[in-house]
Amino acid sequence: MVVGDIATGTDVLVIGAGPGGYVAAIRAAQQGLDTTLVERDAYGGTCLNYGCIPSKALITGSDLAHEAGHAEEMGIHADPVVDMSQLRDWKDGVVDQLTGGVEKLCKANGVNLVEGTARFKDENAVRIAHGGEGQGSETIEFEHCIIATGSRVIQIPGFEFEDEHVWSSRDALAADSIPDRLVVVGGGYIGMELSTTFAKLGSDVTVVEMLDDILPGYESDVARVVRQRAEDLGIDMHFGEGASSWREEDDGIIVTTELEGGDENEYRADKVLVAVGREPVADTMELENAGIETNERGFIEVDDFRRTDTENIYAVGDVVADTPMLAHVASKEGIVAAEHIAGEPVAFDSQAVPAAVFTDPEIGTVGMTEDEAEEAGFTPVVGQMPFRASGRALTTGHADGFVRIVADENSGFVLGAQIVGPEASELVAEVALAIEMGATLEDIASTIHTHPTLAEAVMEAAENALGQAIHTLNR
Amino acid sequence: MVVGDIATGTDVLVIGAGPGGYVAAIRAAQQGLDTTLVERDAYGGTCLNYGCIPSKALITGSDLAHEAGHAEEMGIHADPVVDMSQLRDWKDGVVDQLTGGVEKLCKANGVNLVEGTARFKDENAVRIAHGGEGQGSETIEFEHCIIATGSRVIQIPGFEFEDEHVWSSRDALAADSIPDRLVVVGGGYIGMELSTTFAKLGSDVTVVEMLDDILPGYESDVARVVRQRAEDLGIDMHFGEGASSWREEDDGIIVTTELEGGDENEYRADKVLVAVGREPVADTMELENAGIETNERGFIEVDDFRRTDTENIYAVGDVVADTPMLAHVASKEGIVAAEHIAGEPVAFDSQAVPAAVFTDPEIGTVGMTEDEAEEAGFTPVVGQMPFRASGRALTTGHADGFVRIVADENSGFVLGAQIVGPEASELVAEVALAIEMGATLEDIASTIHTHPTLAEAVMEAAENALGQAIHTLNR
Amino acid sequence: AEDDGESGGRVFAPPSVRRLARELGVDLSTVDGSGPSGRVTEGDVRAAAESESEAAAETTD
Ligand SMILES: Cc1cc2nc3c(=O)[nH]c(=O)nc-3n(C[C@H](O)[C@H](O)[C@H](O)COP(=O)(O)OP(=O)(O)OC[C@H]3O[C@@H](n4cnc5c(N)ncnc54)[C@H](O)[C@@H]3O)c2cc1C
Ligand SMILES: Cc1cc2nc3c(=O)[nH]c(=O)nc-3n(C[C@H](O)[C@H](O)[C@H](O)COP(=O)(O)OP(=O)(O)OC[C@H]3O[C@@H](n4cnc5c(N)ncnc54)[C@H](O)[C@@H]3O)c2cc1C
Repeated sequence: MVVGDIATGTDVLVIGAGPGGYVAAIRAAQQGLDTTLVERDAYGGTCLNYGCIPSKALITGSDLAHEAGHAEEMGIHADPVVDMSQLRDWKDGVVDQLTGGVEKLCKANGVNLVEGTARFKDENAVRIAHGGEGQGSETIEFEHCIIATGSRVIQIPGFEFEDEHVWSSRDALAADSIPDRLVVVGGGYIGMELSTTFAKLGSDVTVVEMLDDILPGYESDVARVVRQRAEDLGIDMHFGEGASSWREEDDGIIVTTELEGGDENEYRADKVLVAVGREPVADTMELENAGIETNERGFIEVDDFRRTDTENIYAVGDVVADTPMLAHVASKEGIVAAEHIAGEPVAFDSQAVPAAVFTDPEIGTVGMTEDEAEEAGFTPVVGQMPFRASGRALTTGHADGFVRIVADENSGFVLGAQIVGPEASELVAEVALAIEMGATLEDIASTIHTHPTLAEAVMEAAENALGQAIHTLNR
Repeated sequence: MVVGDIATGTDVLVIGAGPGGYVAAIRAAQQGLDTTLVERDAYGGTCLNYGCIPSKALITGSDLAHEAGHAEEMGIHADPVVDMSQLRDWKDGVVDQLTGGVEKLCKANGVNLVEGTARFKDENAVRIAHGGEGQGSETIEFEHCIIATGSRVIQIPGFEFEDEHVWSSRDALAADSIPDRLVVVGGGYIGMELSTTFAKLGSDVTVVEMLDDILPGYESDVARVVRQRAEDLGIDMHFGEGASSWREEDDGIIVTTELEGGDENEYRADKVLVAVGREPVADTMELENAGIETNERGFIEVDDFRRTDTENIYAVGDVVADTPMLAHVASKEGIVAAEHIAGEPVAFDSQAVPAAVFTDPEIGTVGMTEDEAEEAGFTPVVGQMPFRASGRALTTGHADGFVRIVADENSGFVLGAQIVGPEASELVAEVALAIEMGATLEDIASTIHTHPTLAEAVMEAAENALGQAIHTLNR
Repeated sequence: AEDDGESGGRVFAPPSVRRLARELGVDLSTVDGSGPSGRVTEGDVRAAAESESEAAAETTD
């Protein structure tokens, strides 16, 4: 429906083409709704262009180079040389293939694509400012809107990403040479993934973290496995220190940190990567014109259907309060919002939200920890299987870590899992399904698991919780 | 209970310490039964000593060496040299660790271990012939017995494994040098796993297969992905040919094959690996004394509880008719037999028996194919997701293959999956649980799957079957 | 609560059953689950929906 000369109309307007927005747009179009997707930068958003995908591609390259160079024990003798600009080109090729795919899928599903920045005029219209010169602007009127504007990296005082010595994760992922020395500020998952990557590529890596451990939010025995391996890789970790300033000196830079008592430390480096977290992007679209407020941390609050306070406007993904800032959460929320607009009986009612960290080894978690289960009123029972007792893990040469499964003792219902070890990111999938289905420990234990696989460790952990493990001693 | 001077007694006697027998023995002991395990060769049986474990260890080594040498596109330049005797030592170390573990676990659970060959005296006693000289024999009386004597490789006329030029899979896995030219007779899963391994280690490999495709039993579009990759690795495959003889010539051998019309082909090689299948080991224990007969193919027939015709004697694993000859099936059967003896309400009622092939790429299958679903009276609907549309697959550099999921159109119940691609052996675990739980396509599709993972492809395949895939076009 | 498919304030039911409950307007926390450990099944939800509409029919009678 054309509403005037300069204004067009659409059933569903989606702002932002990251994993929240493009998935919402495709699903809305699949539901028969006339759908328009506005993006000001690149299809696929942070995840495909500057996040999940490029980071995992570099991890693959750094893993292969490092492993091949350290497999004498297996009789493999190699001295791999990494051409970083070639590795970058390969990674860019992967990104291009996927972002091109997103654009094609949107079109194939009939989504109208608009390039530009969307700003609300009111509860039923946005103005789109086109990027290019003299491109002017247009107005789009909508019945429903889905905000999926994502997040951006947090900057800390004194560390300007414009400076060539200061890297954001995005800069690190675009590097075409390997710094000899890298200081990483922040030991969260993005900081640790990149520390591991560059350490394997040959950088001397120092991590500076304000708290007293890496990977805050993960249980200490889970983080410990990654921390141990990071140490073995030569990553130097300093806790209880915050980066306060940096200066150029000689050929490189010196990063100064502040300790609790007021003492200072200095670290020489060539680059400093600041990875202290991400903040919502809710300030690009004049939300107030649509009657939407953000909470004190800048996030948009939503209900079970991802509706904002303005009923016809939804929000999904990193910009939304209370759910973790993860691509698959964004996509799920996008689907819920789109289907709710179409009148489907959906809700964001996931019992199991998995998360992965692609360090060495990987971490995969889903559902509740033992403590969380206790707090939620369950009587938790846990079972564990160390990968060093797994035939498959030993044959891959990667046997650090464990699978832990948490269940309710009375009912047997599976409540969560914490996995650290090879392919942990994949192994949580089975447990996620178990939790959503209301499966019991016995259901997992009596399902045949292929030998030899890492997935057997999930079964063994369930059996261990039941006191009948074969390959570990029962508690 | 001691029954006499030379005879001892036990509640449960288990014959054979492979994945069928040792698991049965541990579980029987866990149920409080006095359990004795007899093994004439090595703890862990075929699987740990000459099968699953050593083959997967060599695959890891050959994969790493080959990948590192072929990653220029990723900017990784290396020219790995493989020291085969070192690789063999590493593999042997893995095997030793696991077989030692089996022995320890048996002891820790209170299983009595006896070395020797068991032969039935009657329905309630075996005589054990000890291996060592002058070790004599002893009689063990039992209430219940579990036969887990496994299988052995099939020999073909003219190809004696005693000859140093003729390899069984066991010989191939014990090799301490890499043959320049290898002829592999048989394109089944063991033949293809070993062909791929040696091709990656640098052998010129020729596969000779009687049928018209590799991997009989797998659907042709699944086999095709592996066949294509095998071709790319330079493996020369010949179909409709059976190996008839071989002779030494010059420094090597010549293998002669027979074609349908009576023509012959000759292939030069240094070794010939015969991998045409395995046959049950039911002839080592004088079964007839216990009143048990084998079927015409030499297998022992059993009921749902793994009982033979002699009620107190059970059989599990490769020696049993009708179930696939796989380690995890043997273990499951061992658990069922042990628990049934203990009076538990168990049965071998698995709806989903997964199987994996560790070729490049891997194959993982579980439950029914589309054709099998149709035959079973369902109205099958299938969904597919190619790995080249998976972000995770692209970032690993391995994007061949697909996930196919088969469900019943009316009820939505998941019936099976055929996966060929990276980590296919792990990915089937989720689908196996889905099938056992009676999950629907919607249950899998609405479970959040971590991004970026290969497991997302399972979700996408389910969505595709529902006509609402995001990352593929819906049929 | 033990063995009623509800513990820690959570009802144990597969995603497809939860969706069906929303579709039929059934409050899952009021449904007695007949599955293992009280897991709520599709049949439980359909039965609850039916008995609700019967009850509604009776009161309007
Ligand atoms: C280095 C790194 C690694 C990561 N790895 C993982 C991982 O492995 N797994 C995982 O799950 N998550 C990972 N993440 C997080 C993941 O990238 C985010 O959770 C995800 O991108 C959020 O999706 P979204 O759609 O909410 O927002 P985004 O992907 O941020 O997309 C928002 C889009 O909106 C556009 N936009 C903003 N405002 C406007 C406007 N007014 N008009 C038009 N367009 C606008 C932006 O240009 C952007 O393209 C990683 C992040 C980083 C930085
Ligand atoms: C190269 C190769 C690769 C394989 N890869 C896989 C794989 O990846 N996954 C998989 O699932 N399967 C695989 N298999 C198959 C797997 O090894 C078998 O399915 C499995 O070992 C069967 O277990 P079992 O306990 O029935 O018998 P076995 O493992 O064969 O054990 C039987 C044991 O019984 C002993 N025995 C026999 N007779 C007597 C007697 N009279 N007295 C005392 N002891 C006796 C034998 O010495 C032996 O140790 C592979 C096999 C081979 C050859």
